[in-house]
Amino acid sequence: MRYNALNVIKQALTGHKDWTPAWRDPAPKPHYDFVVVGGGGHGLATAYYLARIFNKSSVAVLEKGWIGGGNVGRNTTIIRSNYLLDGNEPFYEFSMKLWEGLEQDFNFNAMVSQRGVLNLCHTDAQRDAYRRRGNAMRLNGVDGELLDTAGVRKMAPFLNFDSARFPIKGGLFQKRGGTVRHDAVAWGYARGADSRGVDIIQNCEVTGFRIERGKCLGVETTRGYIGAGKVGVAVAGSSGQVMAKAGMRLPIESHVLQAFVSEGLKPIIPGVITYGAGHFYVSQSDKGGLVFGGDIDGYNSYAQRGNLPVLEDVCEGGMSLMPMIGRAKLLRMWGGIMDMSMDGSPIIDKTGIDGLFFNGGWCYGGFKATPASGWVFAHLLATDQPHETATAYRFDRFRHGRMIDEKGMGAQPNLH
Amino acid sequence: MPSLSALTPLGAAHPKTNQIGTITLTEVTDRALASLTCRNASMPAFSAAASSMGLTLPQAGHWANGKQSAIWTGVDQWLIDAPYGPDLGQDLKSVFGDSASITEQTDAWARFDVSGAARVDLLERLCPAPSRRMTPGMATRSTIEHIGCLLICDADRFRLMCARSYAGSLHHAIFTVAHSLW
Amino acid sequence: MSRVLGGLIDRNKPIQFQFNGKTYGGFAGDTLASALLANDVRLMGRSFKYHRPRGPLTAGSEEPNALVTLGTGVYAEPNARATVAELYEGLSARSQNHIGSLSFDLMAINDVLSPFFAAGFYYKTFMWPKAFWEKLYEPVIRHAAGLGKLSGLPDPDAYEKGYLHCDLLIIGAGPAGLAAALTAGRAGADVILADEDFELGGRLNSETYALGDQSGSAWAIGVLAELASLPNVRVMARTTIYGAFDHGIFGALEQNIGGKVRQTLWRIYTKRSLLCAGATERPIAFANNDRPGIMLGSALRSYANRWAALPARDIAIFTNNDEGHRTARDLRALGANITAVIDSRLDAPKSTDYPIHAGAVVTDSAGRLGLRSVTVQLATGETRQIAAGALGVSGGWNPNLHLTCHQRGRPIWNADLASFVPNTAPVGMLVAGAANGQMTAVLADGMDKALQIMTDLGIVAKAISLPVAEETPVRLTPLFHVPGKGRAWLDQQNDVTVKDVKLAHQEGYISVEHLKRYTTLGMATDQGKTSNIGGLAVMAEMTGKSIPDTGTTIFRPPYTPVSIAAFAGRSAGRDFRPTRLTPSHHWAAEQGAVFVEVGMWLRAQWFPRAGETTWRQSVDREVLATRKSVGICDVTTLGKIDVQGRDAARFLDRVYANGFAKLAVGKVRYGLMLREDGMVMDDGTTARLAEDHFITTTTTANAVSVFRHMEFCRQCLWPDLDVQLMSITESWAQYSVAGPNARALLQRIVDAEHDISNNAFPYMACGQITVCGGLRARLFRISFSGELAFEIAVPTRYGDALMRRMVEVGAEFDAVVYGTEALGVMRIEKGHVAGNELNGTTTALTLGMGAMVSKSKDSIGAVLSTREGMTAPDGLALVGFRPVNPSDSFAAGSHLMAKHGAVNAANDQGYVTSLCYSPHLGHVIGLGLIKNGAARHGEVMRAVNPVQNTETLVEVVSPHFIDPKGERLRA
Amino acid sequence: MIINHPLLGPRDAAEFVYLGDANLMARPDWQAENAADLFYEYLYLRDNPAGLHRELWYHEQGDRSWLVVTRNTVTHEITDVTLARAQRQVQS
Repeated sequence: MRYNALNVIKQALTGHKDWTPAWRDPAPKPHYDFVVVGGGGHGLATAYYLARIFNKSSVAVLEKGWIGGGNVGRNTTIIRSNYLLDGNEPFYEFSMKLWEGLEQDFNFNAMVSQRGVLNLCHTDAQRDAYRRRGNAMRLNGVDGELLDTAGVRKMAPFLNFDSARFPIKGGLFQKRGGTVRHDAVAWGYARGADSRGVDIIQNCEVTGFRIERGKCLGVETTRGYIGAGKVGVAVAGSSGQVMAKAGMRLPIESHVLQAFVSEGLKPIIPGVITYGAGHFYVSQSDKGGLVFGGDIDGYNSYAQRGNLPVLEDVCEGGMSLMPMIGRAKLLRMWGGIMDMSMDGSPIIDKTGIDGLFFNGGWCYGGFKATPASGWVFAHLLATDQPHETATAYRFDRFRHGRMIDEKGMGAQPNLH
Repeated sequence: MPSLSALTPLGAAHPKTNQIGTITLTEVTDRALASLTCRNASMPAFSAAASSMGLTLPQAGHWANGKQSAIWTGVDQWLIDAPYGPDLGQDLKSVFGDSASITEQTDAWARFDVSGAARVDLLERLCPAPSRRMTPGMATRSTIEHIGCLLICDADRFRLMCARSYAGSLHHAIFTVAHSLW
Repeated sequence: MSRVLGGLIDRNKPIQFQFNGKTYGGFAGDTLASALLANDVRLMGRSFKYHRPRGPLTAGSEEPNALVTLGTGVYAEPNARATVAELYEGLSARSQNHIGSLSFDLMAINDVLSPFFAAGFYYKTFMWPKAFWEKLYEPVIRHAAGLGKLSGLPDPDAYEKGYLHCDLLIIGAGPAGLAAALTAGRAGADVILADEDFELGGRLNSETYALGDQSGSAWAIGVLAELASLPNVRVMARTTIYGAFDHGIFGALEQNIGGKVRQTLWRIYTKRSLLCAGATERPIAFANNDRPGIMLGSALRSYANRWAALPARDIAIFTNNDEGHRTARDLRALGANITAVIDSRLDAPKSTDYPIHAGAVVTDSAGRLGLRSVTVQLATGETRQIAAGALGVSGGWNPNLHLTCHQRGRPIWNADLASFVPNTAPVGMLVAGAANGQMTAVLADGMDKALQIMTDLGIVAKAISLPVAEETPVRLTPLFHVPGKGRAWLDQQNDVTVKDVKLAHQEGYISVEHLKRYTTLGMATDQGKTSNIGGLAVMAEMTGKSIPDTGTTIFRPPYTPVSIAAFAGRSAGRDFRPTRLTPSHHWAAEQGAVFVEVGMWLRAQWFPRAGETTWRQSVDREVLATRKSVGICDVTTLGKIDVQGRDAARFLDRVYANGFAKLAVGKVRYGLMLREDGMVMDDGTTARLAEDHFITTTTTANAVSVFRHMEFCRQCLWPDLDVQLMSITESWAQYSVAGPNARALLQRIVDAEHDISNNAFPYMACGQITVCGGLRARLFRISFSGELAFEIAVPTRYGDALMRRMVEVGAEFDAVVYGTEALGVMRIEKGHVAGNELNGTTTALTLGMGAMVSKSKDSIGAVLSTREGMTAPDGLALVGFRPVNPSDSFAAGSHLMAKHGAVNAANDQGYVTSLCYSPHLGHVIGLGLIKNGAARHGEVMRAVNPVQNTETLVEVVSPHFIDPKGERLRA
Repeated sequence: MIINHPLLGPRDAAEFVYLGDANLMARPDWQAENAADLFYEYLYLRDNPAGLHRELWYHEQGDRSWLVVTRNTVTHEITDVTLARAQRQVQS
């Protein structure tokens, strides 16, 4: 049944009897033209666009647990396209444009909310860097505004302007940035893909790749062998683990990123705000919780939980920037596993193995990329050619010295 | 004698003392410091030189008292603490010669001594080091409000040392917490 | 007043407090909730979605309903649980989440419209027309969001952090925790006993059963007195252990009463821990089970026994186990009229004191703002209305195993208790008593676990004598909800009903995580402490699987919500990070210098003089005076590293791209340090004081990371090299003295025996000298400004005096002191790169120093700097820019476009890294990076700055704007 | 986390700075014929195991030792800590 106001009203009056499962629970078939490994946001989006844009009818998504259980299910929900480098900015803007029409496209309200993303700067050098970035955005046709202190004060008068250790000198504002209800993204893509014939198979872990003479023929799973014309892996967080089954070492480390949410509060913070002199960013959800985070813990981890130093560091930043949140209480904290790549940018590429494709290395920026990542990966799988916005996301860029290093931190994943 | 006058780490002509409740907080400026590191494969000569000047070199996590005391700061490395003199580094170099790398550090550090019955209650609210379990002769690095410190346990006091440029912030941190105890 | 006899409140200490503006009386020892109930106030809040009237469900920290805003103005704390808010004189609380009064909430219309607000309704609508989401739908939704309200003003209170170390942390001071603490305490172990409550004893304070010949609470008092006498035991009341982190580290939050600090956040380092957190009773869902007055049976006992408060005279009990009967006995003893005990079990115990309905269930309730009666379906199928102002519901106990899950431990199902019990716990943690599903002999369990831990730690411990407890084993027939037509609440705060779970199942949200996320079950401020199991049970019914096969929910920190300010402690506001002061800081402050934050440092940015109204006037004057005569600048913040050892030169040869082995003693050389990926990491000068002694300088920003990197090289790559490193940044006050009269000025400072003439002390010389009558000093003839310049260093304590002396003797030369702005102007004029150019994406080649990367030796970064992407002929290269029209300005961060053609990313040629007004040249100048830059000198380009809507014609020039041949600095 | 420093005993991991896989100590020979490939693999490719991981930590707020810590990346359990310098010297 289509989701719209009329049906919601009709069902409300008749006891909600006719709603059907948002996606089926099919048994795996012996063979698909396309097997997408990973039922997270990126995998589900890939399957959705394979069906929706490239008209592929034989597509399966294999998920080892429950769909949307990876980073799409635990993140701070921010979307933005305020990147600096040519290799990145067109891609993230492509993603932003897809967000802007996504809900109508897949018929699921994911609460895309463009309340703005404000990055604060605290030194002249930082302001120069933001100007360079803002200009790069504008040259790519993306909205961006450079604010001075007065402009920031007007937008967020509750920030600490009067007794700050690192005074606010201005900010880079992207009005079209904002937040999205993260779980709904996974569910919306799943429902949209399912309705176009994609088999979404949960509790089906890929245990190996069947590779013969340099070609990937299919995947071994906990539910048996599944043959595939092409296999696309989109399991960020576990990329190293999964690709190791195909004998690959990656320019990626897995790290833990923590995120935090407060109790529900009446709305007080308008959009997304990031602190430029500490590790803190925050937005307020439609339920009223302050959703905030900071830096990764900094050590390799698959434990899906972090430790106190980062939590305290984040709250110190928060209390330094907006001391009005002191009496708000932290309700829940969690950790997600990040594919931290060697230059802070993702990889969407063929592998050295025929028929095996890879999508990963999203660092902690994968959520905002979900629609574009799915689209361009579907493009690569369907056409064997990289999408025009993703031509730089190649494995060999490290070999050839063409890194896409937004922060200039070099080959140390925990610094990106 | 140079014709210039010195300032304390807190920026005054004379060291500062604060009495807060039972806590006494004292800025100490009459000591000279130098780091002393044994060079590769030079331990015999290095030890002999140390003995010749009556210097006891303690194990990791400790310091040894004396006219010139030594605080363990790293592998084969100690911070030597002596009465103030113009160039402790040079004095040590003349004893240790090629067996050691020596760096004059007198003005690299600020030192605050904390004494009084509540000193452990204070330190528990300042730094992660197990101050309640420390006994005289123990010394460790720790952090206080993001400031790297040396924490040295003496019979009736703790000595807290930090890089000199942080002196004001460290003093502020100790002073504020001490006040909150009363 | 529904205050009865007894209890642990102190009737000698009456307290006045306010709720919603009305004044009430209570006693010391009350919570806000107990005092309100004792004043016959049952209605304390509204639910999140449907704005249903609510009173307390519990008497503890698991409370979903009775949330209030505590305090007023800047002191207002939203979402405080009335059930744990310790009453104090003058406490003022307000209810939350209503429009109009608490008893007449306009938003309660949502309750009438509830069919439209079923689980996930918002995912299915509000999509058309598209623009309406942001203009209409979302603002309406956001308007309804949240419960309490922040004041919007800075939190005025102080918070602090502290650190404790112990052998054993015992979490929970109930019977098991007290027995364990006494056992370990007597054995001499360092013990911390922490409990969230202000009155220690746990359930002992709420129950009437005896321990030996005394009441439970009296026994607790005795044990606590002994613990207080043990110097090795620290008892911490009002202290919540909110999280179990790696390797035995626990987070604790202590509420301070009456001190200068509102809360203390403790980090506790433990060798072992023992979780004695007890258990939480769970409700049974039935239609309209959320009315004020309906609460857990154990909560009713707490209010009655501990706080001497009865929420009503007529009280009914609904139970699936024997606990309900205990409740009935306790309340009756205090004078309550037990109108019925409704026991779902056919074999319910019997009593002559009050009616018992065996095999019966409660199917509905009535009462607009508080419970009036319940509808009971008897075993016969017949229904009956029973009057009750309160209903005690006992659905069984859930062990408080939360902390065992904080490191992803998954509990297992215990069929006897019909609940989850701990399976694995964090390393070093044991669980005792009810938290472990052990509902009887909890004292012995606490003692035994403590003994086990002592043995483990090698501490000799003895058994303690324990009182005999009257207790009975659990007898329970699982019942999680009563089937029926009405809405039966599972998660009361978030308004998740049995129907919502059924709808989630119908729509395929079956995995427990999907269930939670789709319905918001367990996502409220209580994190599902009383609701998760009920939700799982309903889902299990729908799927036909057992509860454990349906799923488990695990818990994440914090155990209960912790204020954000507590996590920050004192590191907030201006004290967010420490401040480093330079040796000349006090002098500069006296001069009225404007300071700027540079990392942790405060540096003088410029020194305004009388009559100067803009910063540019000050900076221009400082630059011009320096270039004309002499200027002084505090450069102490640059990192300085003492590099000593027999292999120091070889070491530097490998760390820097260019060579140092052949640097003569008494000479300085500029060094370029690369990362292993070939990008420039840092730059600075290195002086050779002796064959085996160098001093290396780093940029201010990279001082720490370069030292770390050099230690990595020393310890991890080349431990065979004899080299020792020591930071000497803080040991020396270092000043740059620059300008044609620099030498003349210094000659008035440097002691006469040191010849610093151009011949004796040429460009790039260095030496150890004395100044001002014998003070040891170091002198380096290096220049960042392009002028004849020196850097002079003296022991830091003399830095202030040296600055004053130089200013004094410099007067005859009209010497100025300049700040970081003038420093920046002069380095741009000279074409020296700095932080803006060393941005981590530039190579030696980019910066015009490709030739410095030696190919004849091993050095970090040399190999990978030759990759094709980093050596392409059209790569970015450093150039200078000047405006074609000298009166034009442009901005750092502008991008460069060819003179003609579209302004877009495809035509982007590079960007401006640094920019300043050059008073020397009389116009703005810039440095920047453009493609194939070296070949483009003379080209006119557009510096575009769309974010500020400017576009300026600039000419590409050499980055060296003054003295390109370097004659001045050699003068 | 707690790192049991071989000289100083248990220390809060917050005193340390993390670098990464201990294989970063095995810097390739700059004169090898395929030095470019060796350095690429050395600097960029990782085993990234879910399980035991030998990794480098620097005791920045301590004795400035670089340590090789063997830690399980799934449980965070630390099973071995040695001075990097000592380990290098044993190997060479």
